[in-house]
Amino acid sequence: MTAAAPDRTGPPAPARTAAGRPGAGRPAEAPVTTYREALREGLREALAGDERVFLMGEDVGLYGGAFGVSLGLVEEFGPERVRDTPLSESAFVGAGIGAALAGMRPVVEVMTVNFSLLALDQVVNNAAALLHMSGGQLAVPLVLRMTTGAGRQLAAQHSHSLEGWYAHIPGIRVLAPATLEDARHMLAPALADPDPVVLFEHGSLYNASGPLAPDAGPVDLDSAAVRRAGTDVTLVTYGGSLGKALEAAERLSADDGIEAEVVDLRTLRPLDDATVLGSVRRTHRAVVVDEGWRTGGLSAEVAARIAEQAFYDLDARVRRVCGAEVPVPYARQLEEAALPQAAGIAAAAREAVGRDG
Amino acid sequence: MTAAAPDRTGPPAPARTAAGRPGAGRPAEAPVTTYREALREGLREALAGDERVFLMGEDVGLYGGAFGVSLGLVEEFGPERVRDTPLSESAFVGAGIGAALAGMRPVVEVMTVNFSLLALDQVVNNAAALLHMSGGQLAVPLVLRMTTGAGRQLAAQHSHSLEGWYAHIPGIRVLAPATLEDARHMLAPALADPDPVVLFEHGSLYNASGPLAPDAGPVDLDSAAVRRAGTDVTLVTYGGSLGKALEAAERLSADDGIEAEVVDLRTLRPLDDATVLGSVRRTHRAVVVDEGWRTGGLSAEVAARIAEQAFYDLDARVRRVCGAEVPVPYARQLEEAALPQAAGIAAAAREAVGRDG
Amino acid sequence: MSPRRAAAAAAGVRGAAGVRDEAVQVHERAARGRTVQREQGVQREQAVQEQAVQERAAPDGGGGRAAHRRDLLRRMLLVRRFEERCVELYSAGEVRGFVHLCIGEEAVPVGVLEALTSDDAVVSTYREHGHALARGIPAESVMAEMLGRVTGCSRGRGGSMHLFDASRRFYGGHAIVAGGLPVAAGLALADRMRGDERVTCCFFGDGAMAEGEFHETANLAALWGLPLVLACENNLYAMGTPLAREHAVTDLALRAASYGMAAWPVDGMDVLAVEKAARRAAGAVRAGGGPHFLELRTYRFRAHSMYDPDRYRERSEIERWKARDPLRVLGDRMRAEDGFGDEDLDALERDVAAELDRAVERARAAGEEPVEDLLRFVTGPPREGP
Amino acid sequence: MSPRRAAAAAAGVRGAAGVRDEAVQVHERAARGRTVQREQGVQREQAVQEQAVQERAAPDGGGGRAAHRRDLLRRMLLVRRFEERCVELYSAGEVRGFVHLCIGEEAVPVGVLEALTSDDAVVSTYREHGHALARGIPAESVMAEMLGRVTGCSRGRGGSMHLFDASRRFYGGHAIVAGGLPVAAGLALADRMRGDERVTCCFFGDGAMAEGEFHETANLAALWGLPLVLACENNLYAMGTPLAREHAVTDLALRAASYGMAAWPVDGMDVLAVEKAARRAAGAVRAGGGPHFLELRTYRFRAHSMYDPDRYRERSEIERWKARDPLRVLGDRMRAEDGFGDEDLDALERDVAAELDRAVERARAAGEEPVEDLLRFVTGPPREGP
Ligand SMILES: Cc1ncc(C[n+]2csc(CCOP(=O)(O)OP(=O)(O)O)c2C)c(N)n1
Ligand SMILES: Cc1ncc(C[n+]2csc(CCOP(=O)(O)OP(=O)(O)O)c2C)c(N)n1
Ligand SMILES: [Mg+2]
Ligand SMILES: [Mg+2]
Repeated sequence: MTAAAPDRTGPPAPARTAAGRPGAGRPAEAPVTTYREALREGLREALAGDERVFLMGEDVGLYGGAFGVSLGLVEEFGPERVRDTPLSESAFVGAGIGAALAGMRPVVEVMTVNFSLLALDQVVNNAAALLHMSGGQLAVPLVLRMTTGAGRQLAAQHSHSLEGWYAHIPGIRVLAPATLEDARHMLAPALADPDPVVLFEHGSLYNASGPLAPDAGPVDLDSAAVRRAGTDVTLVTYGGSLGKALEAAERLSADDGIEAEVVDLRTLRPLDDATVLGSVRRTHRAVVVDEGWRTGGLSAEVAARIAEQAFYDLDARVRRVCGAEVPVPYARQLEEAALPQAAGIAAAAREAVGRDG
Repeated sequence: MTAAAPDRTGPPAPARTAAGRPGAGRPAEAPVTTYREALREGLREALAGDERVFLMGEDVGLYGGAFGVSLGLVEEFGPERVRDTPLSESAFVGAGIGAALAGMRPVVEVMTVNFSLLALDQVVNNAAALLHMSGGQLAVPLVLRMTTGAGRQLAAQHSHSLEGWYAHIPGIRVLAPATLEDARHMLAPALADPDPVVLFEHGSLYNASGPLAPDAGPVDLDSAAVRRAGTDVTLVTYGGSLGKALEAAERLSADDGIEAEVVDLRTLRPLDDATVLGSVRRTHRAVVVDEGWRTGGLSAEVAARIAEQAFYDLDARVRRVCGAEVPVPYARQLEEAALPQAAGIAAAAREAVGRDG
Repeated sequence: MSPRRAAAAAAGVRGAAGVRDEAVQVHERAARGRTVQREQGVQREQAVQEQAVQERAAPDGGGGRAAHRRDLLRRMLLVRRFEERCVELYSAGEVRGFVHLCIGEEAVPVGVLEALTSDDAVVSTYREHGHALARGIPAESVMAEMLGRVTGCSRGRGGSMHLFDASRRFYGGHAIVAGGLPVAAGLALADRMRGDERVTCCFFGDGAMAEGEFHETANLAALWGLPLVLACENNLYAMGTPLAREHAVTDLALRAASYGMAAWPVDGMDVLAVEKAARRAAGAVRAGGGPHFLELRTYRFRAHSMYDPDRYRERSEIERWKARDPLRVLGDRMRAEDGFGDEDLDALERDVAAELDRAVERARAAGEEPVEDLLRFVTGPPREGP
Repeated sequence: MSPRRAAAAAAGVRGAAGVRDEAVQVHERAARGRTVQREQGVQREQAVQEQAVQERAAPDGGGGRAAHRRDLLRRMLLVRRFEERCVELYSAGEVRGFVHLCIGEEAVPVGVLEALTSDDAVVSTYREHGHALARGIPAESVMAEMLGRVTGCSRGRGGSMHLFDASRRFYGGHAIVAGGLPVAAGLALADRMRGDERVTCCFFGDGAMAEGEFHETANLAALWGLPLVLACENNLYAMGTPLAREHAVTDLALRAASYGMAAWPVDGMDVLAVEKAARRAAGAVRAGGGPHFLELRTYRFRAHSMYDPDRYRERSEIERWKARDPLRVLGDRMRAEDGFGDEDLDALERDVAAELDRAVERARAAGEEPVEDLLRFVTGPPREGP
């Protein structure tokens, strides 16, 4: 695992998620934007800056993408470089791999991670394997974007969080932007990466808005980010759950005087152990929050690593707050109950702190 | 998680894996068979006993199945019930789902778990989800069989161990027979299960031979099995790694006087926590052995559960011995290095015991 | 792009287009040949089927015919008004999630499902309110599902995209495009293996035909002679992508016929034409004729889903198709041939409105699945014995 | 099964088969129509291409022609003898894993790849020794890979099924059936976008055409006019499954043409016919004609893989095809037309044997990748700077 860069273990910058919680000390004139627009700006910059870059996927053109991320780009860059595909996930993801092999820098959009299962063979058996299988000859600099997550009553076939599966695959990098800055500035380093990069956009964040830090530069893809400093317990999370974890942290602070440190994994593969463990070694307690199903999910890996590497630093067992193990149901109350919520996260943190272990 | 049946927590039966290590006390006249034949016998019994059962997959007929499991069955039951399919994993797995919905009891063979990615959408979004999405109306009593694992120099696209992914999916049951008895007697209860069942056959076990216990009955699918009793450390494993774990246990006993208890998970979903934790609470030390990639694999879940539920019983951190995070390479020495081996398992166990934590 | 490359690319486009056009033309000529052949075959088949159609459609002569048509009109009206209610309830925040309307396409579900018996099976898409209602699932039960109630046909777990009714052999409600096709093949396979003379009908869109699962299923069905009606709702768009940017060959019946199955296009705005074609296909399938493919040419008047601002097509195109509104097409015919009048339509409208008022009211009054039951039905009831 | 059901099932089979036959017949008639059309188109194209073929094949008249044929024969011989060595080495336990031989099919790799330039790209299957050698990857490099040596063309990581050579634009070596097709489309797309006049050639089998990925790729390629040669090696079997139990319509060129691309069958046992067809296809593709499909009718003389006891076909069928052994077909022609004699063949054999001796010897002598480098190449070299 990559060693922690010094600035990550020092005192963290003020917290701010895409959910629109402006941090202290930002200049008031920072332009207000949305997660969706931030992603679009990143795409626009990439398309404008490198003629090898093109965007490809179902309805990325005139329709603007299923979730409107690429709206307007086809008008700007034309239908060759903002390329609508037929409904054929395996073929166009595979075509992205081939184009990358040939020296292009394709950004392929699969509408949601649910549909990406149709293309998973191409990701596992080609994108992730070709470099190694060929003895180092074939690099696949592909960026694959997809929506993940629940929270909009879209029911089982549109609500899964399967990014943990992608994080299991050697040979690829997996990203989950949770803030406006990460949404805006993760694409450039992703495109510069020599390996396939899978980028998960949480569906419930697209409308999140707030000021975008004007000084934010390319994201360091090797580093998790401490989004809130704290001393009593570490909440480890990413993507669509970051806002909930921060909300839980505020509640804990206000109601219980518990100061939670919130770590945003940001890069799901390779995991930045140093930042996570650095925090846990200070707080001695950890709660992992992950919208995916608990059994065999990413939370299991994070919990296992903490237990393995910080075994003697832990004052309480690691807790996991995850999605219920159920195909996400449509009805509002059922869906809510199926997902991690701030109250549940806070309760788990309280338990962890309450036990003196 | 299902409570442990009493006979599982008591003194274990003598160990014997498909790798052909006859246990003490077996009657000498127990017929000698192979893992392959045991699987075939199970299929034959199912086909003969229930006219709703049929076997379907690529070359399951005259060819006898890619690994010879169904050899001779088409001659016995005809091409309607031992049904060759075109190369179209998604369609024939989906057809199995449909046939199950209609009251049949299909056994669908996908040649290897690698190719099953092409059908994963059908498993996740249909087989596993239909019962819940339909509010309890649509049961899918499908059995899906596939080969998994490495060890035969088949290189990356034929060697993955992705059963951990299947174990992540709510709504299905996942089995991994590691012994001749389990190979012979898991199919009947799998077919009786109301839910989709995925059955993983480890490719390196097909030729394993030994006497088949004549008194073995249908396997209790809710229970892990203690394959070797021990007091000093628990080795948790399944499938193709069981033989290696047992070998490691013998070495530990002979060379170091360390008595390892070996738990064969057998059912990968739902996991039988009671048996695993019962053992760990006695030995206070655990090593999880899993041929799959370490990060985000099944081993992470097992390790996380142990750390969560036996936190105060552990005398050392849980260790994992896993497949290296690499597309499994062809060359002998590289493949060997990529897989868990008895020596590595023994070393991890020694470390766990050596630390007094 | 360098000037040389740009020129080459432009040349490539023209060249490719030229050759493609030629290949398509060759194919279209072949298609015409095939159509003639098909028509001959179809006409033979038709003689057998026609009688059955006549019998059912007009059990008591002209009066029966008029009643049958009124029945079809009422059902299409029910679908239309049901979906209009959904729009209202969606605006009010009572219906949530993704909602796909079939307004404009009602002749397809009503006409096709009229041709099936209650023993037959149906597999559908996320645009399935019409299929569910035409299959006879009570509006109340579907509406309750839209509202996420425990009385919904999927107990509130499915919502708009996942309607189910096992008692009516309505197997969903699939929101992975083309994902229902293999399942439908399996339902048909079971009947085929048991010798049950039942038909499985699978609905899917023009866009779905580009997916690998369509290909695999079509080949499997044709190879095994499965009793399957493949009902393609060609509404000319897959979300915002028009047919010509989705398929290299846009004659979808021809594409299907290339798998060796009977296939033909149908005017999907004329419910009587749809019913007739569906009876013909279902009859042939039931008689052991293997899979049949219907390309039901239709059009959605509304956007793809509630989220879709519908930027990708001309208003004038929509207006042209609205002139062939299936309700109007049938209504006009009934006015001309059956003496159907404004007051008859008003009566139907009132009747439908009352049914929907009741459906919404009861659905609203119904309870929600308790949160404690979240995990119920993830797995089936535990097995008996040890 | 009840007697009623059994009878119904039997009737279903007959019925289905009858109708299927009819549909296929309709299609075949259409195909004949199409073939005529195609032939006309092809003849036009041919006039343009023929000249190029002549020029290359016979730069110096008859002598050049003979030399070209000798060259083709030598290459086929190299493939054949290479694989025979593999069998020996496999028996000796030096080659491991799955090994799929193309013995009997050599005219396909040698003929097709003769038509490509070094700038073109090739994507292949697990049955790719012939493609790799015909592409010009040195036998030593391929042999070293078979033996898992660090000097192998994939550094020993790939083995028989995963041969790669980026310098020769040989992109593998894919063992997921049909998995190389989308990748090939992407390689072609890159050329198309950049205006590079290069061709990508993708090999795959008859069985692969049943996979969804074939369908998706064929549609994409035809829709976008990609510069792709789809080279289908129809050897009549997918493992043990004969064509007729794999595909509802067994005319694979017809199936491909249904996507709107030019497609025709080729005698895959005649390397000259293969070369000619491939030149025609590659030429048309290069000129912007969009994807072209070749159905290369061939046969494997050996079992599917070393594990296959080959129980599913008649010895007599194999013998019939052996009478058309591509080495013999070309050799006979050379004897008849070029004065090629036994001593010429012996010379070639000696030459090839020497090359292979050297290849095996050097491969054996080469080192193994050290175990410490297991994780090398899992990811690319780290990016520079933060
Ligand atoms: C596999 C998959 N890819 C993409 C989507 C997103 N999506 C939903 S509907 C649709 C268009 C389908 O078009 P068509 O099959 O013509 O049906 P229509 O909506 O026109 O009825 C798309 C792309 C999906 N649900 N599943
Ligand atoms: C997706 C997938 N399914 C199954 C297999 C196992 N398999 C390997 S080769 C083969 C037959 C392929 O037949 P064909 O495409 O005709 O090629 P051939 O082997 O005849 O050259 C099968 C079923 C595989 N490798 N990949
Ligand atoms: Mg459509
Ligand atoms: Mg073949």
